[in-house]
Amino acid sequence: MMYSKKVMDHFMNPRNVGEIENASGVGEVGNAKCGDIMKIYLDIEDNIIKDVKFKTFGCGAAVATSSMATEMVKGKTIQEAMKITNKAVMEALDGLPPVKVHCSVLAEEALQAALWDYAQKNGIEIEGLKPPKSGDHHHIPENDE
Amino acid sequence: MMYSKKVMDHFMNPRNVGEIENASGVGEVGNAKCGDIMKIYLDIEDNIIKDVKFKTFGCGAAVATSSMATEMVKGKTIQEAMKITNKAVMEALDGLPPVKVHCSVLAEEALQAALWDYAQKNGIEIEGLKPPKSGDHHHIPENDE
Amino acid sequence: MQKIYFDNAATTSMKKEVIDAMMPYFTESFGNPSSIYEIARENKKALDESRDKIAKLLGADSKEIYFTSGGTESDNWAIKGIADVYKDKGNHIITSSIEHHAVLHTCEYLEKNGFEVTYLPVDEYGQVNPKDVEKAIKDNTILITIMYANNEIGTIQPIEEIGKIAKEKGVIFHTDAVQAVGHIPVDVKKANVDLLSLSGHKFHGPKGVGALYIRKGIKIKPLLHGGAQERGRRGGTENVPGIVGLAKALELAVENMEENNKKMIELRDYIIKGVTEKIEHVKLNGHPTNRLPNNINFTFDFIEGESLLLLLDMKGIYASSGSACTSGSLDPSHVLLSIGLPHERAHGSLRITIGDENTKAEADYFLEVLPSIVQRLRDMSPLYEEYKKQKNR
Amino acid sequence: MQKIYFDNAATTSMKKEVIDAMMPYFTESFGNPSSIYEIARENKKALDESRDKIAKLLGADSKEIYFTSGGTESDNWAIKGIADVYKDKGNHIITSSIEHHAVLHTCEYLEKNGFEVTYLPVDEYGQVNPKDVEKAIKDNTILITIMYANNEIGTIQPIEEIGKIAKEKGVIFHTDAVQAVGHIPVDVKKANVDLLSLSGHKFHGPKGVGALYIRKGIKIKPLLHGGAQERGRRGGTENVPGIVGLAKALELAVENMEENNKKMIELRDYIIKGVTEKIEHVKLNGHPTNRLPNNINFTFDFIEGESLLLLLDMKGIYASSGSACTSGSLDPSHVLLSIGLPHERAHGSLRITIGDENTKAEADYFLEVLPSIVQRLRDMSPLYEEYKKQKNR
Ligand SMILES: Cc1ncc(COP(=O)(O)O)c(C=O)c1O
Ligand SMILES: Cc1ncc(COP(=O)(O)O)c(C=O)c1O
Repeated sequence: MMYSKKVMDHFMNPRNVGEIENASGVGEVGNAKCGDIMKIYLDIEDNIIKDVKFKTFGCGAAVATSSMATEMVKGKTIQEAMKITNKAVMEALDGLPPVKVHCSVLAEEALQAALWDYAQKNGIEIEGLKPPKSGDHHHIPENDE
Repeated sequence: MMYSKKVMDHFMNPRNVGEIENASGVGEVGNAKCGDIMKIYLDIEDNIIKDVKFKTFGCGAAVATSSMATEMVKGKTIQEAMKITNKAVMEALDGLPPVKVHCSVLAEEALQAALWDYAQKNGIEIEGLKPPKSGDHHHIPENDE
Repeated sequence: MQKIYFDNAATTSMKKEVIDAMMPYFTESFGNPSSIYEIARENKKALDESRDKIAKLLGADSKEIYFTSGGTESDNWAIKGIADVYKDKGNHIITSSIEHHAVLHTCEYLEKNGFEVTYLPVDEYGQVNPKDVEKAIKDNTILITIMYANNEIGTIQPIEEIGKIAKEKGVIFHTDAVQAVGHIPVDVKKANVDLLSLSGHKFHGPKGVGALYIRKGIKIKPLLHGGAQERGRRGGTENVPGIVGLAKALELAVENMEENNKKMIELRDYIIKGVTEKIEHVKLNGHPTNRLPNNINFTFDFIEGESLLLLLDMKGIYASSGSACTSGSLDPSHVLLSIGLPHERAHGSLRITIGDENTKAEADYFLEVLPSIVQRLRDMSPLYEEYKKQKNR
Repeated sequence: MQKIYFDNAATTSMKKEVIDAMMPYFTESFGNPSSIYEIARENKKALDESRDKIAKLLGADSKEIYFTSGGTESDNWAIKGIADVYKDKGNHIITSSIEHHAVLHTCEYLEKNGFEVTYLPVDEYGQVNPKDVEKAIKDNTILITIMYANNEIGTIQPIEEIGKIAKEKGVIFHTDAVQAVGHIPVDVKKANVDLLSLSGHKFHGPKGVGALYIRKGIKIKPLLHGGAQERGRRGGTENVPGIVGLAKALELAVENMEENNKKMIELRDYIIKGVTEKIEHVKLNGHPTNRLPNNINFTFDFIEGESLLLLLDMKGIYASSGSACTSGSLDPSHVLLSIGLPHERAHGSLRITIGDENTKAEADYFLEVLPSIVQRLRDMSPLYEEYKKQKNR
């Protein structure tokens, strides 16, 4: 497996690692059994994501997608953040090896889980946001044979 | 497969190649189907093998065993010649590869066939001499598995 | 004494460029391509590039090339792997009577395990008739395996036509192209094949490495179960140096094919002409024109092949024979028998397979020494004696 | 930056002496050992000598050594070849849950084809209990296949004892000794084994070449049908350079084993001590003493293996992990799960496998950089965060 330079940069120098005390929303997805857990903290004010932090247990791609996803939402409105898909994260990282695509899905899910938490806490509804799935998050790349 | 030096010498410089006109006895064994034919000519006088010649169609070992067998009987009495076994021919050649042992058997058989021919022509009986076998002379080396 | 290597169908010498290409992967860059760290990535890259290169040279896609340990493994895998997948659909396999033992013995093994195999005959030149293939196809036929070119007599089969028939009838088609790849143009798409075997050491590459082309969409069971290498289809730590050598050798072979073949066909025909002019009672085996550029196969009446080889060896000439005596078996070459030679004539065959390094001077030397060697053996042969007597009658 | 290769269980670098031994067979002496002429005879001789050498080093007879393309082929051949011969006598096979995939996936394949396989559990150190083997044997048991030493955690199995039981019960016993041969003393007679797999690239020999020891008298079907090579049991033109390299590498490994192992065990234990002293929440996997001299396997809690490997790679250190992420599969190492590690801890494993070329200075560098790398990943880990919160409560 080979990672792009962007992935390696975000893995080696991950942006936004950490926690936010009393965060507006926190989302955690994945499970240790599968080898990756992502936890995203959001600080939201006036519909704007003012700050974002993450903690990740996982492989290089898991760390890099967490880092990239948090970079991409920082300073954005909730609606803008909702538009950030796993594909966008992957593209911003110049791609991921096929077996690692699920990491970008995880990043999208972690972000949406944090937004869901924020919405729940504040009794608001965010258009297009669904409650976080639980359980197995893995999307096994299909075998083309 | 590797031949001994002796085998190679008798193959490269075969002794007694040729025919004997009006031979006392001629024996031919083997068949072209199996890839070797040996024909031995004997000139017998007063119970002594005064001359011997051979012609062989066959592999290196077939030629070498013909050459060695003819050398071994030359000048011998019929009774002495009867004692020359394929094992003796092989030993005189410093051995043969296992798949080539049948060539030495062929040489013994060719010799005995020539003696048989001589005995038939002269209405005598040679002790221990059996009529030549016809058909497949091959002795397949046993697989030890 | 000069040494003349005339047995290039058995194996070839490795080109210097091939050894040079392999060397770095023996030493500095030795990692296991499945690992993730730097030196392993270099290895992975070499592996990918080699696969791309071979794919391109065969008109295939990279994902269709699977590395193996040689022609025998490729043949076994193709045949058993397809039989295993389709055994519930059908149990009939079509092949020819002149295949290499890697194919024939695999088919015989399957016969003992519930499969039915049709061994198609060949004509006097060793060619399979595509019409025979068509006629042999039944409802339960799951595989056709016919070699691209024969290793003994050099005859090239009508692979495209057979492939077209297989396609029309929806039967999977494998070809053992071990003697063809690197020697004549081979394009998997044009040839209409689903699977194709090749082996490195037949075109100046390393021994112990080959490949199987498996067309996209073809289902096959692994032969070597194990790690996830080769897209999960063939386990085993990849032989990176060998694979790099394989790709380099094929690249060189294809690049120089036109030029080499022009030269080799000239030399081949020069030898054929020389031998048939100088020696009586000789017959060229295989197709007169539709044959591999490197292949010459003669039958010399009244003499036996191994003796001939030994005497040539003494003159520094290395060749091969279909004689039973050279193989340790009782029967001479099944290929020569299949083209209709009687046993005694099959025993007297001589195969000369030239390489791009052989010269006209070598051919001349061979043509100079051969007649007396043949004569010497004939003078020793009871068959020749008989022939002369009958003629003089 | 210095480069430290700590992944010798994945593959090894080739020794210069091994390459030197192989070189002549790439160039001048390239003939096909099955031919009869001079250069082929040289090749045949090299082949015979290599076979003799390997046989002697394993306490076997030359006729019991069969060359293959590596560990995977040897394992597949042993298991399928025995199953094929004895399928009418019985269909039960006993193996362990921590075998290499070359064994496990072969057994799983046979399960799909009418065989019954018992996967014996192992204890927390990864050892099979010989009593479990004995209990598992049934009337229809035809084969026991238990590895000599494990490739991930280095645990050495009680092979002699298992072999004794197999012998008493009249069941054929195969051992995958790919990680043992060339690393610890292996004698086929003492070990009471009927079949034994080995692979060249695990002891500084070439990739793509291995061997299968088959005790005299054991019946086995070929896996690669073809020519009469390897006494008719394994077709394919012999990889002479590879085989010569294999023999040379084993010779060197055995000659220097005592000395190398003394040094390596010292280094191994130095690293184990250093890591466990410097880092909290770390566990040594595998047997504390009954392990391969080259093997170290840790679990670091709260972190994931691939990340750890990448950061070590950035420091020039090449190691391996049982993390699922490094294999592209979903589950972490079946070996680590079998010894009872929960999934999340199995994901956090690091395997260091040293070679005779590694130095104490390299170990010191590793011990210097590892703690901060582990700490860095823990600081990023939500599991560690949770742990700390719980502890502070
Ligand atoms: C225990 C064990 N068995 C089998 C194999 C397979 O060997 P190879 O990669 O040479 O096919 C390996 C190594 O990959 C191994 O460690
Ligand atoms: C036509 C053909 N098929 C298969 C093979 C087997 O190839 P290998 O010896 O590389 O296993 C050979 C050569 O021996 C061959 O000539």
